[in-house]
Amino acid sequence: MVEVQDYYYPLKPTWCPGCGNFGIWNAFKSALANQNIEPHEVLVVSGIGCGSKLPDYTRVNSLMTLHGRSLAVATGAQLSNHDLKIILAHGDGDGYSMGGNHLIHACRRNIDVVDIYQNNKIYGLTKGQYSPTSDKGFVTKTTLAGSIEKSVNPIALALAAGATFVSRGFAGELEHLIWLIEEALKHRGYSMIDVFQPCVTFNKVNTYQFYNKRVYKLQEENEYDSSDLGAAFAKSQEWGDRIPIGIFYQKKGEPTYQEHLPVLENKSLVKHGLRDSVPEEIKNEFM
Amino acid sequence: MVEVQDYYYPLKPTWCPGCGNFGIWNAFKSALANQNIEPHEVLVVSGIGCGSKLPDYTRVNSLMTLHGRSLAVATGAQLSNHDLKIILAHGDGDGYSMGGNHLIHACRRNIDVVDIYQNNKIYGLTKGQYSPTSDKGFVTKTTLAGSIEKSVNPIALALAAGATFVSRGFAGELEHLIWLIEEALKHRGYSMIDVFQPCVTFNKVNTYQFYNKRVYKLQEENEYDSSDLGAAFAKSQEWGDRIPIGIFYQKKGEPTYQEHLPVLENKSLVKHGLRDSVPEEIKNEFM
Amino acid sequence: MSELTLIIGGNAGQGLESSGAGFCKALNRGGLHVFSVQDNRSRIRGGHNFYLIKTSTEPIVSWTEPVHLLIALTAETVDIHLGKIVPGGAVVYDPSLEIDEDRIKDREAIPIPLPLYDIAGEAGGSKMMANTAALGAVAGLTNFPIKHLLSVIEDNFRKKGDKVININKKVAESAHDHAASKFGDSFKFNMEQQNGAQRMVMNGNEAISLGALVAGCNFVSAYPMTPGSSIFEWLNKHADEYGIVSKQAEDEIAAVCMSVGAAHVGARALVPTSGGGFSLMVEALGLAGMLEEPIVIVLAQRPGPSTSLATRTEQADLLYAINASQGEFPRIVIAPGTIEECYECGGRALNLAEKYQTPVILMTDQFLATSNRTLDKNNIDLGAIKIDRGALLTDDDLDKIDGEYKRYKFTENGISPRALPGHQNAIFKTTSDEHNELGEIVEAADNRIRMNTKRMKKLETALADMNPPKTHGLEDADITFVCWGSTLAPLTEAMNRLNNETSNTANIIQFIDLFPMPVEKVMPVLKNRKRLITVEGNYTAQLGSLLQMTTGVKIEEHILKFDGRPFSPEYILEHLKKLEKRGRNG
Amino acid sequence: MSELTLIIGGNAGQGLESSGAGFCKALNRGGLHVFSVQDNRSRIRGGHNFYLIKTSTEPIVSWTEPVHLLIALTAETVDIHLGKIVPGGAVVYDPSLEIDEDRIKDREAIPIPLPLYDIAGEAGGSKMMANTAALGAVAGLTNFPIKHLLSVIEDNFRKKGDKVININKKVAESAHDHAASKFGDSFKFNMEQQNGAQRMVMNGNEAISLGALVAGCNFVSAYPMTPGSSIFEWLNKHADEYGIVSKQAEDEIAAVCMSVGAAHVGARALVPTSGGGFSLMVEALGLAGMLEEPIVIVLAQRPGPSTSLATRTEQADLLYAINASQGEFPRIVIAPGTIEECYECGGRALNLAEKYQTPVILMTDQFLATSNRTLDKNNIDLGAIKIDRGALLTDDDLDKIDGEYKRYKFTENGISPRALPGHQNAIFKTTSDEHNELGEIVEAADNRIRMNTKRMKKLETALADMNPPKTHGLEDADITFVCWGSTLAPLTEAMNRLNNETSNTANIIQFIDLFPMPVEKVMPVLKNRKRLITVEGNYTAQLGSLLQMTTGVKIEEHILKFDGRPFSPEYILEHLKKLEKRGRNG
Ligand SMILES: Cc1ncc(C[n+]2csc(CCOP(=O)(O)OP(=O)(O)O)c2C)c(N)n1
Ligand SMILES: Cc1ncc(C[n+]2csc(CCOP(=O)(O)OP(=O)(O)O)c2C)c(N)n1
Ligand code: SF4
Ligand code: SF4
Ligand SMILES: [Mg+2]
Ligand SMILES: [Mg+2]
Repeated sequence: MVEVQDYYYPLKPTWCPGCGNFGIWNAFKSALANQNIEPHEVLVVSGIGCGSKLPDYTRVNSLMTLHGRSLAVATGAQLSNHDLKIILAHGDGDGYSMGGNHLIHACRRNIDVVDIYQNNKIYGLTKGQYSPTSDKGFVTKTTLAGSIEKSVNPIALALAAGATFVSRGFAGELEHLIWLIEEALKHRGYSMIDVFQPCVTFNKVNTYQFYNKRVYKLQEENEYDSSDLGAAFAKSQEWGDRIPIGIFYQKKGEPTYQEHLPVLENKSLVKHGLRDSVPEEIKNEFM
Repeated sequence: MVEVQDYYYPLKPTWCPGCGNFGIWNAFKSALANQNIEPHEVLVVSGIGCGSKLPDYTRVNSLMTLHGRSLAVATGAQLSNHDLKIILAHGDGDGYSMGGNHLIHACRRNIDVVDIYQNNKIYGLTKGQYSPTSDKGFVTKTTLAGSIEKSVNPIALALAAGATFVSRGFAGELEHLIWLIEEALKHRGYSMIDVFQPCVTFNKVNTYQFYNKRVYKLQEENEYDSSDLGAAFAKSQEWGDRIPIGIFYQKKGEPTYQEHLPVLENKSLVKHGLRDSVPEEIKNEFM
Repeated sequence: MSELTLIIGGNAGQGLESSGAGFCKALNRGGLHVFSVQDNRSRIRGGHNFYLIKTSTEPIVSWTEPVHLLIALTAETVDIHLGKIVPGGAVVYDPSLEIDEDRIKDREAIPIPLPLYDIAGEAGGSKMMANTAALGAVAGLTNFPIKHLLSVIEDNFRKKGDKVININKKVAESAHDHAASKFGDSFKFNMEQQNGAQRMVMNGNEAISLGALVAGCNFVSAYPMTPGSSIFEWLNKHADEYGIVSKQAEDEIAAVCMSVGAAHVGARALVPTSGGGFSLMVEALGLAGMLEEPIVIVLAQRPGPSTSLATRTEQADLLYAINASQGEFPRIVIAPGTIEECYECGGRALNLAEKYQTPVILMTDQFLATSNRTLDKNNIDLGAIKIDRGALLTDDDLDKIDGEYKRYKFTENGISPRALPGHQNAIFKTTSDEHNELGEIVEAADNRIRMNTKRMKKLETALADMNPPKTHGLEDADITFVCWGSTLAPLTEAMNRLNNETSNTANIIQFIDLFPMPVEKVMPVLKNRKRLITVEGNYTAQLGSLLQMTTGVKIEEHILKFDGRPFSPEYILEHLKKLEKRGRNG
Repeated sequence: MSELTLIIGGNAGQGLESSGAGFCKALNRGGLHVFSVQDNRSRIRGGHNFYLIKTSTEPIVSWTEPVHLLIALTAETVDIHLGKIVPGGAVVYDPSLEIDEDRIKDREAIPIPLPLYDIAGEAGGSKMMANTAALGAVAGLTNFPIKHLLSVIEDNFRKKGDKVININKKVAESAHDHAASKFGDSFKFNMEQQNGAQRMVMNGNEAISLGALVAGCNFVSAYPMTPGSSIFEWLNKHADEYGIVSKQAEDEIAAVCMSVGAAHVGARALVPTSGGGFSLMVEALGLAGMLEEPIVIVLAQRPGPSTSLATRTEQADLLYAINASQGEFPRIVIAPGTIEECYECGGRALNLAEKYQTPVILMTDQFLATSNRTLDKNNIDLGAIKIDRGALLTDDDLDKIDGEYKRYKFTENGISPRALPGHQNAIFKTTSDEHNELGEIVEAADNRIRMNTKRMKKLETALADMNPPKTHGLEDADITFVCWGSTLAPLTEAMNRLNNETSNTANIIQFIDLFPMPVEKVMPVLKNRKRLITVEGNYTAQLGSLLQMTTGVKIEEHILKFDGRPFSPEYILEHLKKLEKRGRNG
């Protein structure tokens, strides 16, 4: 049995006290322990940002990459060693601004990773510029008169891009978030978890309180059917007094990208070892 | 009165005979003439690809940029001189693969441009690799056993990203395409026109015949309401024996990005000229 | 002359940056000179940050290492900086930190426990105001008139309302009185008010921004990246007032592409960034070169490779900037060394870009970008930057044009008269493919040769505008230091000290204009030197390599630094000694 | 020895590329040597393209300009190439082109009107098969056994089925007979079957792909870009058979990032591209440098800046490749000059990357990448490439590890034993931020100095693997040409001709290993030369600059070319004369 303690690493997070990243971090460790996944089986790929430091504080294999590029790096790692459990942790700027294109393509390829977005609707690490998920009117150091852009809707985007697991959590709803991450870990294929992550330092609007008042759980709605794409899209548009969290959409049984590749049928690429020779016949091709 | 002939330029297109780009090109010129827009008022921004050569053969101001980057370049041009009518012409590889991120962000910013995608579901200029819109199973020189990726759905993507005008045309339906481009020209804000463009050389599946058999016009359906986002999303998923073309979604009256900027209220940026002096008082800020 | 160096140290998240900058302003209002260094970690909370201010009654050349007054907001601050305290210096701290006084006394310094948190609390303020208390205490200890601090508080908190202003003022005053009455006598270093010329306090990024503003910059696009982004933020803040379109983009690729589009239609566009962002811009850098669009990229360097030390300083992107992007095309690379030069280059870059219709890269680094210095109000001459739009055709010109307009006309000097799109007489094409004079795609070999040569010709033409390196100190010296960028300040101080010991020991050659290298102007300056040493913030002595490549002069000795921290005069002198030792021993 | 140069010219879209490559193969099967040049426009239809094949009974050093047989599929072909026809040569064309025979006769060449379209039509083929007819005719005219052409047709059209094969064969045979009977006697140049050693025909990209395959490459990711992509296509085609994961990415950023991820978990990853794609990769190039991941980027150069001449050749990215990405980190840059060297370097690059745990850039250009040449079967030794995974820890090693595993252990030579993620005893961190031996983010100055130095140390260590430049020709000569990459072939032919006129006039120094430059090995080769001339496919003589920067040797003379076309021996000799004239006149 894996324990949460197995994920303990002797480096203290540098997040601000009260930062939503603590909740995500705790949920992350609990979900992995609950799923009985051992730390050495996990590779956390992250970008650059406050949230992307998560693996620095956790006993896992980590690959902290570039701002916005973690999904592309993770794709290479996943296709080369699918025995690793690959989990991404990155911010809304990282994932939806710089990394928006990789997101679309990972969705439609159904790359088998769990992709956690630490969505604080702000650029934390660079000290408070607006982010693609900042709401219209949101005032930051680069939107002094309030943002004039419609915010990115990650749920709608992932649905449109063909993702097979599209969900949203909230750092203030720990049990729910643990459950979500576990469902994502169990899902075969690309699994997005957009997590509301209050940034106590730079985002004074989308606070714990803000979300506490508004979020409700999709899976507690009797009539909600998460296999219905149209319903999911409709729910993705809901934003106001009531904001849904949970699994918006899940399509089970869709083969993952790697399952399509004959080369990876029996074992992961790196388990094959490097070929030791190429037969002389290959030369015939050139003759 | 502007005539189609005003757009004549003495360079013959190098497209393959029968290429869908001819239809788009003709529709493009007719629509501009119909709208009484003069060639010198037009700036066509394109990327790199077969289709992106359109402005080389047309009497317009042109800015042929990099593969995938035309929307970003166009954004800079549009915000600096909104008296120009800025129209984009680029391929599915250019726009949805390399350029996918710029698309998402142009949509949500509602940048006031007409964005034409010459979607041939293939990489033409580089001679026949699969593109992001290639269908699953599609065989090309880089998908010898057929593509294993779900194709990008440009309509769904633009809807999810918040575009205010989302439409689809077909190079084989000239009158309809002219109408679409005119509607896009009239629309204030970001207008996407994804155009089915048969590539007679490298795509032997998505031919004129393929589309002729399948396309039907949304605006000829009595009950279709293009102001209904949910309906548009549902229609965007339709692909098979019947494929809709026309305006999927239009939201009128949404301010464009530039309309939000006080600086551009009275005239376009370049019309202001460069400031001739900065008052000495600015130094007080540093004292 | 009286000098004093002050450090406020504490954790990230304690607001040191704005306190430090505010105090620089207060000191300036008191007529003192300042030179500051900002040392931050790349995190929002925790971990040691500090802000160093050197202040003096006389102009300051550089920051220096010895510290007179240390304000410790954490115990770690004392551990880290105590070694630099001068005898008679003092350490200010809240008693709750439980600092061992003896350690301070051992260094012949004065422990000054002050209840900063209580003072803040009593005035109705939060813990975060310990900063303000500390600054008030500094004023009290050094006889610096508190009114200047109060006036800065008023200005800085204006937006937050009177209540915040008043609490902060109360905190500052109360700490001032407390410190003055209890410790004012024992601390001997003073920062008394000076009267005289009105000066400004500015950092490199502000000076570049101001230069660009004066030069007509009206388009700025960026993706946030330390230490480049404060240029974007400054221009963004002034956008409405001065008619600037400022756009935070989805990434740096978009930011630079937007600038290309903006420049194409006639805006004066600038894109500030740092190395990682610049890396995403290199494809479009070549695009601008090929389309002959005038854009300015400000490359504020930080340590590499990759993310590295995101909030620190380095000078390791020189050869990269000069060679970035595939193929060959003209570009201009300049690197100011002082705040005044930042202002000048901010304007000059926009002019050069438009004159040569090609990208200009203005290089700085975190040290120069964020370090605050006083400068004479008159040294920033708003009239001195004259807008030069080069061969830009006006509407009048175009009205009169006859025949076909050729955007890429072959000319002797490589510069083709430039129209903006929108005029009836000049409908024209531009393309990143090789093209003819009309901008039409053409693959013919002869056209390629002519068009490529035309573009490259601009590099030769631009030599006329490239200045020789500046020299500092007397003509002839035993040692000639060679530097570029921010290194100039500490190096000048080091040179002065050497020359104070023995006259004419050292002088300096400072490169601002780096590419195209004006070899004929450089050679007279470089040649006949007794001993050349480059002083650079990188591992491989890139300026040395560039000089060897372009001028053939090989510089054998280098003083290098690549730990993310700026040069200090002391570091340079110490490493000079090491070089000499090595030299003497063979 | 009998030699013949043949050009098939026509429009883009007429299938010249595959016909040309097929005919190279046929010639090889007939025991002849070939050296081909592919000249395409960046468009799918229209505009002149051609494929040149030089063939000989003896080994061929380079293509050369004079043409013996011109197959014109368009009238334009005649206009363009007629000037290069030798006396006694011939021009084959369909009468429908209405070529003026007298123009051909004026050049003492033979007009050969052949009803290529009719022949194709009569055999039941389409217009597109005029190609096949033309090749059949070539065989007929030159006495080349048609059976080799037929066997290639069989192989190439196998997938399209027997019907297509048979029609093509019939077209070829009928054209062969027609040409042989009507014009066989008048055309005097022959390409008769040779018997002897079995040879292969291969271009640079194929050779690199094969080398990489043999060296265990099992991951390739790319975004299509001429002329790099055919490496991706070759490996992709062989993916299932040889256990390769091949991924066409959404852009080059993703392609290179995927390779970093793949390398991190233990794959041998390669990313082919060209300049524009490389520009998008530079940020991640630095990432690989910082994480110490072994990746190989193949940079197949084409003209710049920006899109330029997308299907043509140039060598203008050398200094860019060496300096790309912010900050300083080790990288290795190598550039093969021959097909054999392409094979070797394809394997070597993967070994070097893994040995030094750092990115390797393998540079070629369109000319080398696409030019087909014969080579001895034994020259490609599948056993010669030995996989070297460097300090890679096996599971066994890790089972036995005691204590904490340090991914970035400080070592003398800078190389740290490398584990792959997944083992219980080695859970480890990697980050693009500066880090300590454990991979934890650390900002301390002393750690930064040590870790940066450790990384840079690998550049010194790698010098052991960097070879001195190769020399060609005799030790001592009046002129020493200096070159890199594809230029070697035409330059060798030029050298041979010079030496045939006057013995020992010229020799060649060819650089394959370019960075880190092994100066100590280079100096003995460069020094004491009478006259050095670089021959490079760029505007600014970049190899010259690199040598001056690294070795201090300044090369004053250059033969340059930047029109997108490859060097020919004739071009080199002509420009050598120009240099001499200039030299003589002062
Ligand atoms: C190419 C590049 N551009 C810019 C940056 C600077 N940068 C670091 S983190 C960050 C944004 C942080 O926002 P987000 O991704 O939302 O993460 P958060 O800090 O809010 O968790 C930026 C712009 C970078 N590291 N690389
Ligand atoms: C950065 C970069 N990568 C790759 C290329 C090569 N390239 C040119 S066009 C093209 C794709 C063409 O496909 P698409 O955009 O669909 O246009 P089409 O030719 O089909 O109209 C590619 C990959 C490039 N020009 N730049
Ligand atoms: S700045 Fe915001 S996101 Fe970053 S650590 Fe602090 S609270 Fe968390
Ligand atoms: S390759 Fe396809 S897209 Fe390109 S010109 Fe030919 S038909 Fe049109
Ligand atoms: Mg964020
Ligand atoms: Mg396409």
